[in-house]
Amino acid sequence: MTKVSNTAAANTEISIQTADFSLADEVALLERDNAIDGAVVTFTGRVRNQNEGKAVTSLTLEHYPGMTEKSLAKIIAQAKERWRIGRVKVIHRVGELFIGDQIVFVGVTSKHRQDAFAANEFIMDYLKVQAPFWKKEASTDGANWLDAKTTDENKAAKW
Amino acid sequence: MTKVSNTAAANTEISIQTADFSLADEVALLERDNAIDGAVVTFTGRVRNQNEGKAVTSLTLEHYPGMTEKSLAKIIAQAKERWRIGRVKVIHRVGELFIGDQIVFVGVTSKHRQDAFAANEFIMDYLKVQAPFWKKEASTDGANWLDAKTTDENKAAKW
Amino acid sequence: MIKVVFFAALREQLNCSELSINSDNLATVADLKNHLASKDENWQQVFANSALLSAVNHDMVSSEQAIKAGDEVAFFPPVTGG
Amino acid sequence: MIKVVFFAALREQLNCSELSINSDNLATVADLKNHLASKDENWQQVFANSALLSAVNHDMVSSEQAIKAGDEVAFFPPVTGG
Repeated sequence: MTKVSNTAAANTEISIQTADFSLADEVALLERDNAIDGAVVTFTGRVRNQNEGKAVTSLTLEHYPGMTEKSLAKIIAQAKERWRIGRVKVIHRVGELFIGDQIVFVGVTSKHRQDAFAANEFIMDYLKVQAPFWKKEASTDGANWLDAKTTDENKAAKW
Repeated sequence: MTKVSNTAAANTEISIQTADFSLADEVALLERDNAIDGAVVTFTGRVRNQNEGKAVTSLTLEHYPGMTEKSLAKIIAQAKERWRIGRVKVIHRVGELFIGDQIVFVGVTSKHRQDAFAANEFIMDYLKVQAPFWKKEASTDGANWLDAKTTDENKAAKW
Repeated sequence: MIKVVFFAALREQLNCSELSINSDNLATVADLKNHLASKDENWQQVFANSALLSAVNHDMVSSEQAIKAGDEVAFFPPVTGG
Repeated sequence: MIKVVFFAALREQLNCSELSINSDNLATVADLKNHLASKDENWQQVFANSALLSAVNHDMVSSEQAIKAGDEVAFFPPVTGG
Protein backbone atom coordinates (compact mmCIF):
# COMPACT_ATOMS: atom_id res chain seq x y z
CA MET A 1 0.00 0.00 0.00
CA THR A 2 1.84 3.11 -1.15
CA LYS A 3 -1.14 5.46 -1.04
CA VAL A 4 -2.26 5.81 2.56
CA SER A 5 -5.07 8.20 1.79
CA ASN A 6 -6.24 10.58 -0.88
CA THR A 7 -8.72 13.32 -0.04
CA ALA A 8 -10.16 15.52 -2.77
CA ALA A 9 -12.48 18.52 -2.49
CA ALA A 10 -13.16 21.30 -4.99
CA ASN A 11 -9.78 22.14 -6.51
CA THR A 12 -8.00 20.61 -3.53
CA GLU A 13 -6.22 17.31 -3.15
CA ILE A 14 -4.40 15.88 -0.15
CA SER A 15 -2.37 12.72 -0.35
CA ILE A 16 -0.56 10.86 2.42
CA GLN A 17 1.62 8.21 0.86
CA THR A 18 4.72 6.09 1.26
CA ALA A 19 5.50 6.27 -2.46
CA ASP A 20 7.57 9.00 -4.05
CA PHE A 21 5.86 11.60 -6.26
CA SER A 22 6.71 13.38 -9.49
CA LEU A 23 6.90 17.17 -9.33
CA ALA A 24 6.29 17.36 -13.08
CA ASP A 25 3.14 15.21 -12.87
CA GLU A 26 1.78 17.20 -9.94
CA VAL A 27 2.32 20.55 -11.65
CA ALA A 28 0.83 19.20 -14.89
CA LEU A 29 -2.34 18.30 -12.92
CA LEU A 30 -2.46 21.73 -11.32
CA GLU A 31 -2.17 23.36 -14.75
CA ARG A 32 -4.41 21.03 -16.79
CA ASP A 33 -7.45 22.83 -18.26
CA ASN A 34 -6.53 25.75 -16.04
CA ALA A 35 -5.77 28.71 -18.30
CA ILE A 36 -7.22 31.22 -15.83
CA ASP A 37 -4.36 30.82 -13.35
CA GLY A 38 -1.12 32.41 -14.52
CA ALA A 39 0.93 31.65 -11.41
CA VAL A 40 2.10 28.32 -10.02
CA VAL A 41 4.18 28.16 -6.83
CA THR A 42 5.58 24.88 -5.55
CA PHE A 43 7.39 23.93 -2.39
CA THR A 44 9.29 20.67 -2.11
CA GLY A 45 10.87 19.55 1.15
CA ARG A 46 13.60 16.91 1.04
CA VAL A 47 15.67 14.91 3.52
CA ARG A 48 18.88 16.86 4.19
CA ASN A 49 22.19 15.15 4.81
CA GLN A 50 22.67 16.97 8.09
CA ASN A 51 20.63 18.49 10.87
CA GLU A 52 22.05 20.62 13.67
CA GLY A 53 25.57 19.44 12.96
CA LYS A 54 24.82 15.70 12.86
CA ALA A 55 25.20 13.54 9.74
CA VAL A 56 21.72 12.18 8.97
CA THR A 57 21.24 8.80 7.31
CA SER A 58 17.44 8.48 7.25
CA LEU A 59 14.15 9.77 8.60
CA THR A 60 11.10 7.77 9.60
CA LEU A 61 7.82 9.62 9.36
CA GLU A 62 4.87 8.65 11.54
CA HIS A 63 1.44 10.26 11.32
CA TYR A 64 -2.05 10.08 12.81
CA PRO A 65 -4.28 8.66 10.07
CA GLY A 66 -7.57 10.53 9.84
CA MET A 67 -6.46 13.55 11.83
CA THR A 68 -3.67 14.28 9.33
CA GLU A 69 -6.10 14.66 6.44
CA LYS A 70 -8.57 16.63 8.55
CA SER A 71 -5.96 19.09 9.77
CA LEU A 72 -4.50 19.62 6.28
CA ALA A 73 -7.99 20.17 4.83
CA LYS A 74 -8.63 22.78 7.51
CA ILE A 75 -5.33 24.57 6.79
CA ILE A 76 -6.08 24.64 3.06
CA ALA A 77 -9.61 25.93 3.70
CA GLN A 78 -8.14 28.77 5.78
CA ALA A 79 -5.71 29.59 2.95
CA LYS A 80 -8.62 29.69 0.49
CA GLU A 81 -10.45 32.15 2.72
CA ARG A 82 -7.45 34.46 2.99
CA TRP A 83 -6.15 34.45 -0.59
CA ARG A 84 -7.62 34.19 -4.07
CA ILE A 85 -6.13 30.89 -5.12
CA GLY A 86 -7.16 28.27 -7.66
CA ARG A 87 -5.96 24.72 -7.11
CA VAL A 88 -4.05 23.27 -4.17
CA LYS A 89 -2.24 19.95 -3.86
CA VAL A 90 -0.52 18.73 -0.72
CA ILE A 91 1.45 15.48 -0.60
CA HIS A 92 3.18 14.23 2.53
CA ARG A 93 5.13 11.01 2.58
CA VAL A 94 5.30 8.67 5.59
CA GLY A 95 7.55 5.73 6.39
CA GLU A 96 11.32 5.56 6.02
CA LEU A 97 13.01 8.14 3.81
CA PHE A 98 16.66 8.64 2.86
CA ILE A 99 18.93 11.57 2.04
CA GLY A 100 17.65 13.60 -0.89
CA ASP A 101 14.22 11.90 -0.83
CA GLN A 102 11.20 14.11 -1.27
CA ILE A 103 9.15 14.43 1.94
CA VAL A 104 6.48 17.00 1.23
CA PHE A 105 5.00 18.88 -1.72
CA VAL A 106 2.72 21.90 -1.71
CA GLY A 107 1.50 23.28 -5.05
CA VAL A 108 -0.76 26.33 -5.39
CA THR A 109 -2.07 28.09 -8.49
CA SER A 110 -3.55 31.58 -8.68
CA LYS A 111 -4.36 34.36 -11.09
CA HIS A 112 -1.79 36.64 -9.50
CA ARG A 113 1.52 35.47 -8.06
CA GLN A 114 1.25 37.14 -4.66
CA ASP A 115 -1.67 34.92 -3.63
CA ALA A 116 0.08 31.69 -4.64
CA PHE A 117 3.29 32.62 -2.81
CA ALA A 118 1.50 33.63 0.40
CA ALA A 119 -0.92 30.67 0.44
CA ASN A 120 1.85 28.16 -0.25
CA GLU A 121 4.07 29.44 2.57
CA PHE A 122 1.06 29.71 4.92
CA ILE A 123 0.12 26.08 4.24
CA MET A 124 3.70 24.94 4.92
CA ASP A 125 3.98 27.03 8.08
CA TYR A 126 0.74 25.63 9.48
CA LEU A 127 1.46 22.08 8.35
CA LYS A 128 4.69 22.32 10.38
CA VAL A 129 2.89 23.14 13.64
CA GLN A 130 -0.58 21.60 13.27
CA ALA A 131 -0.50 18.50 11.08
CA PRO A 132 0.19 15.36 13.15
CA PHE A 133 3.43 14.09 11.63
CA TRP A 134 6.52 13.11 13.61
CA LYS A 135 10.04 12.54 12.41
CA LYS A 136 12.45 10.05 13.89
CA GLU A 137 15.94 10.77 12.70
CA ALA A 138 18.70 8.20 12.25
CA SER A 139 22.03 9.95 12.52
CA THR A 140 25.53 9.56 13.92
CA ASP A 141 23.80 10.03 17.31
CA GLY A 142 21.52 7.00 16.85
CA ALA A 143 17.75 7.12 16.28
CA ASN A 144 15.95 10.05 17.90
CA TRP A 145 12.57 11.69 17.67
CA LEU A 146 13.07 15.27 16.54
CA ASP A 147 12.06 18.11 18.82
CA ALA A 148 9.61 20.69 17.57
CA LYS A 149 11.21 24.09 16.93
CA THR A 150 9.94 27.23 18.59
CA THR A 151 10.99 29.10 15.43
CA ASP A 152 8.30 27.14 13.58
CA GLU A 153 5.72 28.11 16.21
CA ASN A 154 6.73 31.76 15.93
CA LYS A 155 6.64 31.69 12.15
CA ALA A 156 3.11 30.28 12.05
CA ALA A 157 1.95 32.79 14.66
CA LYS A 158 2.98 35.67 12.39
CA TRP A 159 0.25 35.10 9.78
CA MET B 1 18.27 29.90 -32.19
CA THR B 2 16.20 28.93 -29.20
CA LYS B 3 18.71 29.87 -26.50
CA VAL B 4 19.24 33.62 -26.62
CA SER B 5 21.70 33.69 -23.75
CA ASN B 6 22.83 31.64 -20.82
CA THR B 7 24.68 33.27 -17.95
CA ALA B 8 26.11 31.19 -15.13
CA ALA B 9 27.84 32.28 -11.94
CA ALA B 10 28.41 30.38 -8.69
CA ASN B 11 25.17 28.45 -8.06
CA THR B 12 23.27 30.85 -10.31
CA GLU B 13 22.02 30.43 -13.85
CA ILE B 14 20.05 32.84 -16.02
CA SER B 15 18.63 31.82 -19.35
CA ILE B 16 16.78 33.95 -21.89
CA GLN B 17 15.31 31.67 -24.51
CA THR B 18 12.56 31.25 -27.09
CA ALA B 19 12.30 27.49 -26.35
CA ASP B 20 10.07 26.02 -23.70
CA PHE B 21 11.59 24.54 -20.55
CA SER B 22 10.93 21.52 -18.37
CA LEU B 23 10.12 22.22 -14.73
CA ALA B 24 11.22 18.69 -13.80
CA ASP B 25 14.61 19.09 -15.49
CA GLU B 26 15.19 22.47 -13.87
CA VAL B 27 14.36 21.22 -10.40
CA ALA B 28 16.49 18.10 -10.94
CA LEU B 29 19.45 20.39 -11.71
CA LEU B 30 18.78 22.50 -8.63
CA GLU B 31 18.71 19.35 -6.48
CA ARG B 32 21.55 17.37 -8.08
CA ASP B 33 24.43 16.70 -5.65
CA ASN B 34 22.76 19.15 -3.32
CA ALA B 35 21.84 17.29 -0.15
CA ILE B 36 22.49 20.29 2.08
CA ASP B 37 19.40 22.18 0.85
CA GLY B 38 16.15 20.74 2.14
CA ALA B 39 13.84 23.33 0.58
CA VAL B 40 13.06 24.00 -3.08
CA VAL B 41 10.61 26.75 -4.08
CA THR B 42 9.61 27.26 -7.68
CA PHE B 43 7.55 29.91 -9.40
CA THR B 44 6.19 29.37 -12.89
CA GLY B 45 4.37 32.12 -14.77
CA ARG B 46 2.15 31.17 -17.70
CA VAL B 47 0.10 32.95 -20.37
CA ARG B 48 -3.43 33.35 -19.03
CA ASN B 49 -6.49 33.17 -21.27
CA GLN B 50 -7.71 36.53 -20.12
CA ASN B 51 -6.37 39.81 -18.84
CA GLU B 52 -8.47 42.62 -17.43
CA GLY B 53 -11.62 41.16 -18.94
CA LYS B 54 -10.27 40.63 -22.47
CA ALA B 55 -9.84 37.22 -24.09
CA VAL B 56 -6.13 36.84 -24.81
CA THR B 57 -4.87 34.79 -27.76
CA SER B 58 -1.11 35.31 -27.53
CA LEU B 59 1.71 37.37 -26.04
CA THR B 60 4.87 38.55 -27.76
CA LEU B 61 7.80 39.13 -25.44
CA GLU B 62 10.53 41.61 -26.36
CA HIS B 63 13.64 42.19 -24.28
CA TYR B 64 16.86 44.21 -24.25
CA PRO B 65 19.66 41.69 -24.83
CA GLY B 66 22.59 42.29 -22.53
CA MET B 67 20.75 44.50 -20.09
CA THR B 68 18.27 41.71 -19.31
CA GLU B 69 20.98 39.35 -18.11
CA LYS B 70 22.79 42.11 -16.22
CA SER B 71 19.65 43.24 -14.39
CA LEU B 72 18.64 39.68 -13.47
CA ALA B 73 22.17 38.92 -12.20
CA LYS B 74 21.98 42.03 -10.03
CA ILE B 75 18.58 41.05 -8.61
CA ILE B 76 19.82 37.54 -7.79
CA ALA B 77 22.96 38.94 -6.17
CA GLN B 78 20.77 41.15 -3.96
CA ALA B 79 18.66 38.11 -2.99
CA LYS B 80 21.83 36.22 -2.07
CA GLU B 81 22.91 39.06 0.19
CA ARG B 82 19.57 39.16 1.98
CA TRP B 83 18.79 35.46 2.43
CA ARG B 84 20.76 32.26 2.97
CA ILE B 85 20.00 30.51 -0.27
CA GLY B 86 21.77 27.79 -2.23
CA ARG B 87 21.10 27.62 -5.97
CA VAL B 88 19.08 29.96 -8.16
CA LYS B 89 17.81 29.47 -11.70
CA VAL B 90 15.88 32.07 -13.66
CA ILE B 91 14.48 31.37 -17.13
CA HIS B 92 12.55 33.94 -19.14
CA ARG B 93 11.18 33.18 -22.56
CA VAL B 94 10.96 35.74 -25.38
CA GLY B 95 9.13 35.70 -28.71
CA GLU B 96 5.52 34.69 -29.33
CA LEU B 97 3.77 32.64 -26.65
CA PHE B 98 0.27 31.20 -26.51
CA ILE B 99 -2.32 30.46 -23.82
CA GLY B 100 -0.99 28.12 -21.15
CA ASP B 101 2.62 28.49 -22.35
CA GLN B 102 5.26 28.90 -19.70
CA ILE B 103 6.78 32.41 -19.65
CA VAL B 104 9.06 32.54 -16.66
CA PHE B 105 10.62 30.19 -14.12
CA VAL B 106 12.34 31.03 -10.84
CA GLY B 107 13.77 28.19 -8.76
CA VAL B 108 15.53 28.68 -5.42
CA THR B 109 16.96 26.14 -2.98
CA SER B 110 17.86 26.73 0.66
CA LYS B 111 18.53 24.91 3.91
CA HIS B 112 15.40 26.39 5.50
CA ARG B 113 12.17 27.07 3.64
CA GLN B 114 11.68 30.68 4.71
CA ASP B 115 14.76 31.83 2.78
CA ALA B 116 13.73 30.07 -0.43
CA PHE B 117 10.18 31.47 -0.28
CA ALA B 118 11.32 35.03 0.39
CA ALA B 119 14.15 35.04 -2.17
CA ASN B 120 11.95 33.54 -4.88
CA GLU B 121 9.19 36.11 -4.43
CA PHE B 122 11.75 38.93 -4.16
CA ILE B 123 13.35 37.88 -7.46
CA MET B 124 9.95 37.78 -9.18
CA ASP B 125 8.90 41.13 -7.72
CA TYR B 126 12.10 42.83 -8.89
CA LEU B 127 12.11 41.07 -12.24
CA LYS B 128 8.65 42.55 -12.80
CA VAL B 129 9.80 46.14 -12.33
CA GLN B 130 13.50 46.12 -13.28
CA ALA B 131 14.24 43.52 -15.95
CA PRO B 132 13.78 44.94 -19.46
CA PHE B 133 11.04 42.74 -20.88
CA TRP B 134 7.90 44.01 -22.58
CA LYS B 135 4.71 42.16 -23.42
CA LYS B 136 2.56 42.83 -26.46
CA GLU B 137 -0.79 41.20 -26.02
CA ALA B 138 -2.98 39.93 -28.84
CA SER B 139 -6.59 39.90 -27.63
CA THR B 140 -10.11 40.63 -28.74
CA ASP B 141 -8.99 44.29 -28.64
CA GLY B 142 -6.20 43.75 -31.19
CA ALA B 143 -2.46 43.86 -30.45
CA ASN B 144 -1.41 46.17 -27.63
CA TRP B 145 1.65 46.75 -25.50
CA LEU B 146 0.73 46.09 -21.90
CA ASP B 147 0.93 48.91 -19.39
CA ALA B 148 3.09 48.48 -16.32
CA LYS B 149 1.07 48.11 -13.11
CA THR B 150 1.56 50.42 -10.15
CA THR B 151 0.68 47.44 -7.92
CA ASP B 152 3.90 45.79 -9.15
CA GLU B 153 5.88 48.93 -8.30
CA ASN B 154 4.34 49.04 -4.85
CA LYS B 155 4.97 45.35 -4.24
CA ALA B 156 8.68 45.63 -5.11
CA ALA B 157 9.02 48.73 -2.95
CA LYS B 158 7.87 46.80 0.12
CA TRP B 159 10.98 44.61 0.39
CA MET C 1 -15.88 3.67 26.42
CA ILE C 2 -13.30 6.08 25.06
CA LYS C 3 -10.64 5.06 22.57
CA VAL C 4 -7.27 6.56 23.49
CA VAL C 5 -4.34 6.62 21.04
CA PHE C 6 -0.69 7.60 21.45
CA PHE C 7 1.89 8.58 18.86
CA ALA C 8 5.61 8.93 18.23
CA ALA C 9 7.89 9.38 21.26
CA LEU C 10 4.87 9.15 23.56
CA ARG C 11 3.81 5.81 22.11
CA GLU C 12 7.35 4.49 22.65
CA GLN C 13 7.68 5.85 26.19
CA LEU C 14 4.36 4.26 27.18
CA ASN C 15 4.98 1.20 25.05
CA CYS C 16 1.32 1.50 24.09
CA SER C 17 -0.36 2.73 20.92
CA GLU C 18 -4.01 2.36 21.84
CA LEU C 19 -6.28 1.51 24.77
CA SER C 20 -9.95 1.66 25.73
CA ILE C 21 -11.10 3.36 28.89
CA ASN C 22 -14.42 3.51 30.66
CA SER C 23 -15.59 7.09 30.32
CA ASP C 24 -17.61 7.17 33.53
CA ASN C 25 -16.27 9.90 35.83
CA LEU C 26 -14.14 11.40 33.03
CA ALA C 27 -15.65 14.75 32.01
CA THR C 28 -12.67 16.37 30.30
CA VAL C 29 -9.36 15.65 28.63
CA ALA C 30 -7.70 16.79 31.86
CA ASP C 31 -9.62 14.14 33.81
CA LEU C 32 -8.50 11.50 31.35
CA LYS C 33 -4.88 12.67 31.63
CA ASN C 34 -5.00 12.45 35.43
CA HIS C 35 -6.54 9.03 35.20
CA LEU C 36 -3.82 7.78 32.84
CA ALA C 37 -1.07 9.41 34.93
CA SER C 38 -2.24 7.41 37.95
CA LYS C 39 -1.37 4.10 36.23
CA ASP C 40 2.23 3.99 37.40
CA GLU C 41 5.35 6.07 37.78
CA ASN C 42 6.25 5.93 34.08
CA TRP C 43 2.82 7.08 32.95
CA GLN C 44 2.84 9.76 35.62
CA GLN C 45 6.16 11.12 34.38
CA VAL C 46 5.07 11.07 30.75
CA PHE C 47 1.83 12.93 31.45
CA ALA C 48 3.63 15.53 33.57
CA ASN C 49 5.10 16.89 30.33
CA SER C 50 3.30 20.16 29.71
CA ALA C 51 4.25 20.22 26.00
CA LEU C 52 1.99 17.20 25.34
CA LEU C 53 -0.76 17.86 22.78
CA SER C 54 -4.23 16.36 22.74
CA ALA C 55 -6.88 15.85 20.08
CA VAL C 56 -10.49 14.76 20.36
CA ASN C 57 -12.04 13.19 17.26
CA HIS C 58 -9.15 14.45 15.13
CA ASP C 59 -9.30 18.07 16.28
CA MET C 60 -6.56 19.60 18.40
CA VAL C 61 -8.05 20.62 21.77
CA SER C 62 -7.03 22.01 25.16
CA SER C 63 -7.24 20.03 28.39
CA GLU C 64 -10.57 21.64 29.29
CA GLN C 65 -12.25 19.96 26.32
CA ALA C 66 -15.26 17.86 27.36
CA ILE C 67 -15.20 14.17 26.38
CA LYS C 68 -17.89 11.51 26.21
CA ALA C 69 -18.34 7.84 25.43
CA GLY C 70 -17.48 7.01 21.82
CA ASP C 71 -14.86 9.76 21.45
CA GLU C 72 -11.38 9.11 20.15
CA VAL C 73 -8.82 10.96 22.23
CA ALA C 74 -5.19 11.24 21.12
CA PHE C 75 -2.06 12.30 22.99
CA PHE C 76 1.17 13.14 21.21
CA PRO C 77 4.29 15.32 21.32
CA PRO C 78 4.52 18.61 19.38
CA VAL C 79 4.44 17.77 15.67
CA THR C 80 7.54 17.77 13.46
CA GLY C 81 6.36 17.09 9.91
CA GLY C 82 7.05 18.99 6.68
CA MET D 1 29.45 58.84 -30.93
CA ILE D 2 26.74 57.46 -28.70
CA LYS D 3 24.65 54.41 -29.62
CA VAL D 4 20.99 54.99 -28.80
CA VAL D 5 18.48 52.11 -28.72
CA PHE D 6 14.70 52.04 -28.33
CA PHE D 7 12.40 49.22 -27.27
CA ALA D 8 8.80 48.03 -27.34
CA ALA D 9 6.06 50.67 -27.74
CA LEU D 10 8.72 53.39 -27.94
CA ARG D 11 10.51 51.64 -30.81
CA GLU D 12 7.19 51.40 -32.67
CA GLN D 13 6.15 54.98 -31.99
CA LEU D 14 9.49 56.28 -33.26
CA ASN D 15 9.69 53.63 -35.96
CA CYS D 16 13.33 53.36 -35.00
CA SER D 17 15.24 50.74 -33.02
CA GLU D 18 18.73 52.20 -33.06
CA LEU D 19 20.66 55.30 -34.06
CA SER D 20 24.08 56.88 -33.58
CA ILE D 21 24.47 60.41 -32.31
CA ASN D 22 27.44 62.69 -32.02
CA SER D 23 28.04 63.09 -28.32
CA ASP D 24 29.54 66.57 -28.51
CA ASN D 25 27.44 68.99 -26.42
CA LEU D 26 25.53 66.13 -24.77
CA ALA D 27 26.62 65.89 -21.13
CA THR D 28 23.70 63.96 -19.64
CA VAL D 29 20.82 61.66 -20.52
CA ALA D 30 18.53 64.70 -20.18
CA ASP D 31 20.57 66.55 -22.84
CA LEU D 32 20.25 63.55 -25.16
CA LYS D 33 16.49 63.39 -24.55
CA ASN D 34 16.10 67.08 -25.40
CA HIS D 35 18.19 66.63 -28.49
CA LEU D 36 16.08 63.69 -29.68
CA ALA D 37 12.83 65.50 -28.83
CA SER D 38 13.86 68.32 -31.13
CA LYS D 39 13.81 66.02 -34.18
CA ASP D 40 10.13 66.53 -35.01
CA GLU D 41 6.69 66.69 -33.44
CA ASN D 42 6.38 62.90 -33.09
CA TRP D 43 9.70 62.56 -31.30
CA GLN D 44 8.86 65.57 -29.15
CA GLN D 45 5.58 63.99 -28.07
CA VAL D 46 7.18 60.64 -27.34
CA PHE D 47 9.94 62.13 -25.20
CA ALA D 48 7.46 64.29 -23.30
CA ASN D 49 6.26 61.08 -21.58
CA SER D 50 7.57 61.27 -18.05
CA ALA D 51 7.18 57.50 -17.47
CA LEU D 52 9.97 56.79 -19.98
CA LEU D 53 12.91 54.86 -18.53
CA SER D 54 16.55 55.19 -19.52
CA ALA D 55 19.60 52.96 -19.20
CA VAL D 56 23.27 53.67 -19.81
CA ASN D 57 25.48 50.69 -20.60
CA HIS D 58 22.74 48.31 -19.41
CA ASP D 59 22.15 49.99 -16.05
CA MET D 60 18.92 51.82 -15.28
CA VAL D 61 19.73 55.51 -14.67
CA SER D 62 18.03 58.83 -14.02
CA SER D 63 18.08 61.74 -16.49
CA GLU D 64 20.93 63.40 -14.61
CA GLN D 65 23.28 60.55 -15.51
CA ALA D 66 26.41 61.74 -17.35
CA ILE D 67 27.08 60.24 -20.79
CA LYS D 68 30.16 60.13 -22.97
CA ALA D 69 31.30 58.90 -26.36
CA GLY D 70 31.13 55.11 -26.65
CA ASP D 71 28.18 54.74 -24.29
CA GLU D 72 25.06 52.78 -25.17
CA VAL D 73 21.97 54.67 -24.07
CA ALA D 74 18.54 53.01 -24.11
CA PHE D 75 15.05 54.47 -23.81
CA PHE D 76 12.03 52.31 -23.13
CA PRO D 77 8.59 52.21 -21.47
CA PRO D 78 8.13 50.78 -17.96
CA VAL D 79 8.87 47.06 -18.12
CA THR D 80 6.16 44.39 -18.18
CA GLY D 81 7.92 41.02 -18.06
CA GLY D 82 7.39 38.07 -15.75
